[in-house]
Amino acid sequence: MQDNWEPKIIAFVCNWCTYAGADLAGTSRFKYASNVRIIKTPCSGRIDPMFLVHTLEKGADGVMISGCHPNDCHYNEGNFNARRKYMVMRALLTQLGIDMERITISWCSASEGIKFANLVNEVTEKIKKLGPYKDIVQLNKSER
Amino acid sequence: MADVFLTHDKARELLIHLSANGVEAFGPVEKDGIHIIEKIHEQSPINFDYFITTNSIKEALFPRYEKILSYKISQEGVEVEDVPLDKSIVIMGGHPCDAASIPLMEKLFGWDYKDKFFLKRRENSVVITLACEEADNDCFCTSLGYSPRGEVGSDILLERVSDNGWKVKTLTDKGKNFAKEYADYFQSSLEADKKYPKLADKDVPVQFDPKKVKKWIDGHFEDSLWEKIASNCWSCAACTYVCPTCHCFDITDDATMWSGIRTKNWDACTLPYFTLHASMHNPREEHFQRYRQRINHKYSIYVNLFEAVSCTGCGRCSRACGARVNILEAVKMIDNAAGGK
Amino acid sequence: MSDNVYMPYLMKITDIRDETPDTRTYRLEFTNPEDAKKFTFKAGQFGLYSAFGGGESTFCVASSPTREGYIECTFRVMGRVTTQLRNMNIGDIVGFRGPYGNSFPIEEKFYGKNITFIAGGIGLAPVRCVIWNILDLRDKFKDVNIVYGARTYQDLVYKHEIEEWEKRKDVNLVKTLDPGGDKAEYGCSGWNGKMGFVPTVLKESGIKGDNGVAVVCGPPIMIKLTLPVLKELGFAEENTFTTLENKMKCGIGKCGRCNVGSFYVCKHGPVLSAAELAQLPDEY
Amino acid sequence: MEQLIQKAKDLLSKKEVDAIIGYCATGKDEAKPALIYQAEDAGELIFNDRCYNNLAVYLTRKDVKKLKKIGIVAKGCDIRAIVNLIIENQIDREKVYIIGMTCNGVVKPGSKYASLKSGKCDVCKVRNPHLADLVIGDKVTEQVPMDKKIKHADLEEFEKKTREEKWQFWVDQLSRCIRCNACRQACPMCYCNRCIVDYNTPQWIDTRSNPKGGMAWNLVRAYHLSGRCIDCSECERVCPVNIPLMLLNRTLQEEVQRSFDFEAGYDLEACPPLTVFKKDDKENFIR
Repeated sequence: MQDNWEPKIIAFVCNWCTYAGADLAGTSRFKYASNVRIIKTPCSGRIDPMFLVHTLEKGADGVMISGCHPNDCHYNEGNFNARRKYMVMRALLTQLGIDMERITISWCSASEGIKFANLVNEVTEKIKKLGPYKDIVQLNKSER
Repeated sequence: MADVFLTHDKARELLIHLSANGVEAFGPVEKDGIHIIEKIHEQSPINFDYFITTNSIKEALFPRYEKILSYKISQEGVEVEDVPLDKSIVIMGGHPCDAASIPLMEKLFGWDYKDKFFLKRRENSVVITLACEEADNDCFCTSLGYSPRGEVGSDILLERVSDNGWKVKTLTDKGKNFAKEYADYFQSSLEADKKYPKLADKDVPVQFDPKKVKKWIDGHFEDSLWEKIASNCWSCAACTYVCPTCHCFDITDDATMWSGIRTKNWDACTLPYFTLHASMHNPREEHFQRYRQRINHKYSIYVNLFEAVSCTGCGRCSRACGARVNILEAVKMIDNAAGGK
Repeated sequence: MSDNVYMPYLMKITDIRDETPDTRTYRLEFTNPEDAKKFTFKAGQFGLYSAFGGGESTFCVASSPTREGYIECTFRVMGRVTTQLRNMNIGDIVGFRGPYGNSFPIEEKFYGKNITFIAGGIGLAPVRCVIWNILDLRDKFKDVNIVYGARTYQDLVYKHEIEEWEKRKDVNLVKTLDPGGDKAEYGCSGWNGKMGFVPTVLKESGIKGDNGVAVVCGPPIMIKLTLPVLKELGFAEENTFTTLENKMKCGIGKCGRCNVGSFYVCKHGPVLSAAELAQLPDEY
Repeated sequence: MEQLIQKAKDLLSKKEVDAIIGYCATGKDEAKPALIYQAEDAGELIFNDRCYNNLAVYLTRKDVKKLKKIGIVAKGCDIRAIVNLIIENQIDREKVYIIGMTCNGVVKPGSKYASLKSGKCDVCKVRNPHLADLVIGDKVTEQVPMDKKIKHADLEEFEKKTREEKWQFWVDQLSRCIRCNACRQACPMCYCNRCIVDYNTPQWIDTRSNPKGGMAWNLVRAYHLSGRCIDCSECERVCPVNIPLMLLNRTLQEEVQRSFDFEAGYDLEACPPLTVFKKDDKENFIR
C-alpha cells in the first residue's frame, strides 16, 4: 500500500433528502472527510447494482447509498421499492464474494446533516482500515 | 526416420515447460466435467483423455477478444500504438477437425487486406493434433472430405498407441523442428497396446454431398425448408462460439478519459442484433433468417469466395445446442431436398 | 503505414456544420502530411470513422474526390460512436480507416449522359459526393437532375447546398417533403418545393430515362419503391446505381456482417447497379 | 402419448390452436423442441423423461407471439414459467392452451442418465401440473409438499466458503464464460425485446468475453431474475462451458422467499415481488 493512499468513496444520494442533508452539513460547517464524491440521483430507487459494480471496477474503494427515510419519499414509494431491491442486491453481491463491508446503505433526511457527516467519517475510517479494493480492478489485468 | 513416441506425462511436462518459458501453450484442461482448450498455466489440470473438447482450438489463433491497438489521448492530440505479435504459440490437443479449420480461416483473414493478428499467430504457431479415437452421431468430417486421422492444418499428428502414449508423426518442417528442439521429451520406443486401433474413415460414414447442398442453397434462398430446419432455434451464439471455423467479430473500444484499447471480439450471425442498422432496420430479423445465414455462409458463400466449405464436420455446434438444432440433420435435409430434383 | 489493417489515420476536425438537429458534417484533414499526399479515393467509397474511446462507425465519404486535401463526413447521432463524435470540437482528432469498397463508374458509364440523382433523408450524403464530382466536371455531362426528399423540413441535409444547386442554371432540382413535413414546428416557413414521397414525385417530375444514368440512395424502403419507377421512366437497370449501407465493423470483408448472399457490401460494394441488386437475395 | 397426439390432432384440425409447441424425437436417445403447425405432423409428438427443455421460452418468440392461439406441452416446471409470463403480462391466459404432463423427473442423457446436474427435479413441487387446460398422464406422488421451504444442497455447501473463496470461485467460473448468451436465450423469463447488453448508450456491460464482462453479465442476469427465476435450470443446462449458474439464481430465490415470502410461478394472482412492497419490509441492514 502506498503511504499516502487515501480511499475514494462514491456516494449515490437521493436528490430530495440526503443531498439536501449533505448540503446542510456543508452550510452548517460540519467537517467531514473529503474522500467522498457525491453523485446525485433522482431517487434511491434509481440506484442499480450496476452502479455499485461499475464504481468499484473504476477504482472506488467504498460505496455509499443514501435516500429518504421510509414514508418520506418525494415519489411516495421509491425508497420502499429500493429497500426490496437492496435486499436482493445484497444477497447477490454477498454470494459473489464482493466485500459488503465496503457498501453502506443508509437513510438520511434533509435535516440530518450531522448524521450524514458522521456517517461519511465513519465509512472513511472503515475503508481506511480495509485498504484499497483490488478484487474487481484486478480482473482488468488479464488482457491478452 | 525411426518412430518417435510421446507419453501423456511428457506432453503435460512439455506444455508446462513451454508456458513457463514465454511460449503461449494451449492444451486440453479438464474443468467441471468438460474439456476445454485453454492457455496452460503451471497449475492447469491438463488431461488428454477425452472424446472431443467443448471449444475448438480457434481460441489460440483467434482469441475471444484481442487488443488490436491502443491509444493515448492528451491535450496535444491522440497517439495510436500498434500491438506487437511475436510470441510463439504451441497448440496441443485439437483433433484433425480443429486443425482443418486453420487453412480455411487463413483464406478469409488473408483475403485482400491481410489481418496480421490471425496470420502472424498462425505463422508463429505449432499445431499438434490428436488423431480421433472415437466418433459419435454428430461427427461428419468424412462428408466434407476430411478424415479422423487427417493431416490438414497440423504440424504434428499424434496417434494413440497405448493408455499413456502416442506415436508421433511430424508433418511439416515446423513440426520437425519442434520435435528436434524438444527431443528430450520424445522417446524412441513405447509399448504399444493392441486395443488402440485407429479410427478409420469408414467408421464415420459419408452422409451427404456438399456440392449438391450448395447447389440447392443457391437456388432456394426463399424456401419453407429453412423455417423448418431452424424452427426451434432460439438465437443464442453457442454454436458459433464453439465452432472452429466461425470467424465473425465485432470491434469495440474500452477506454477511460485519456487512454484506451480497441479490441476485436467474437460476435455471431445467430445473435438478433448482429446486423441491426442504426436506423433500427434489421435485414435478418427472424431466427430462421439468421440460421440460414449460418448454413449459407458455410456451405455456399464460402465456396463462392474461397472454393472451400467452411465447415469441418466436428459437430460441436450440434452438441452445444440447447434446443438440439443439429447441423448434420439440417444439411441432410437440404441434401434430401436436392436429391429430389 | 504499419501492417495492422485496423490502424486508423489520424485526422483533425477543421470545420463543423450542423445540418439538422441531429445530423452533423465534419471536414477532416490529415494530421500527417505524408498520409495526405498518399491518400486518394473515388466517389462512392466509404470509411470507418472512430471516436477514440467510443469505437468505430461506418459512413461514406461525403465530399467529392475533386476537392483535394480534405474529406467530409455526415452522420446522424444514433449510438455510442456518433454521440461521442457529435461532442467533438474543431481541432479534435478522429480516426479514419479507408477508403474501402468500390466506386461509381463515373468515367466508364457517366460521361456524356443525363444524370439523375434521387436521394432521401441522410441518403443525400453519399449522393452529394457524386453530385459535386459531376458538377466540378460539368461539361462532360448533359442534363443533371436532382430529386431530393426528406420526412420533414428539419430533416433536409445540406440546405445551403440545395439552395446553391437550385440557383444553378445547369441543374434541375426537385425537392420534396413527406406529407405534413412543412409544418412550422419543423422550422419551415413557406416551402417552395413539392409535397409527397420521393417515388411519386419522381414519377411526376418529367425526367426521362433515355441516355440517362440514375443514382439512388436513401432508406431501404425508398430504394425498393424507387427502382420500379426508374424502370418505368426508361432508365436501364445497368445504368441505375445505388449504394447499399449495411452494418459493418471491419470494412474489409472479415467480420461477416454486411454480406447479402455472397455479395460483401464492404468489398464487392457498396455501389451496385439495379441489375446486380436484382440478382441478390432479399436480405438487405 | 397416444392421448397427447390425439389431443394435438384435435386442436390443430379444429383450428382451436394455430400451432403446438411440443417435443419430438431426435433420432438419438433425446428429445428436442418442435413447433407443429399441421395436424398431420402431430404424430411426431413424444413425451418421456428426456423432455428437459422448457418450452415456455418459445411463447415469447416474435413469430410465435403473432399467432392467435398456441398450444403447449408443459411439465409442472414449464407451467411455472407460463404462470410467471402471465402475471408479467407477456402472454394472455386465453392465448395459450396448456397440455399439462405429469412427470417423474427428467434426465440429461450426457450425464449418464443421472437426474439433471442441478437437481431441479429433486426439489420439484409440481410433478402434477398446477395449471392446465388438460392434464395427461397418471397422477404421480409429489416428492416435496407445496408448503415446504427448499434449501438446495449445493447452495448450502457453497455458503460455507469464506468471502475470498467465493470471489475466487466466481472469478474462475465466470472468466470461462464465452458470452454466447445461451443462458439468456434459453430462459423463458428473459424475454426483453432488447437486453441491457445489447444497448451501448450507455454501455453498462462489457460485450467482450473477458473476466470483467463475464462477471458483470452474469451478475446482471441473476439480478434481473430475482423473484422471477422459476428454477427450471435451463440456463445451467445449456451453458456450453458448464458454469453453475443456478447457484446465483437460487441464492436470490431463497432471499426472495425468506424476505418477501414469495415463490415464483405458482400463483396466477400474485404480484412480482420486486414491483410491490410492504411498509414493514425488513431493513436491518440500513443505517
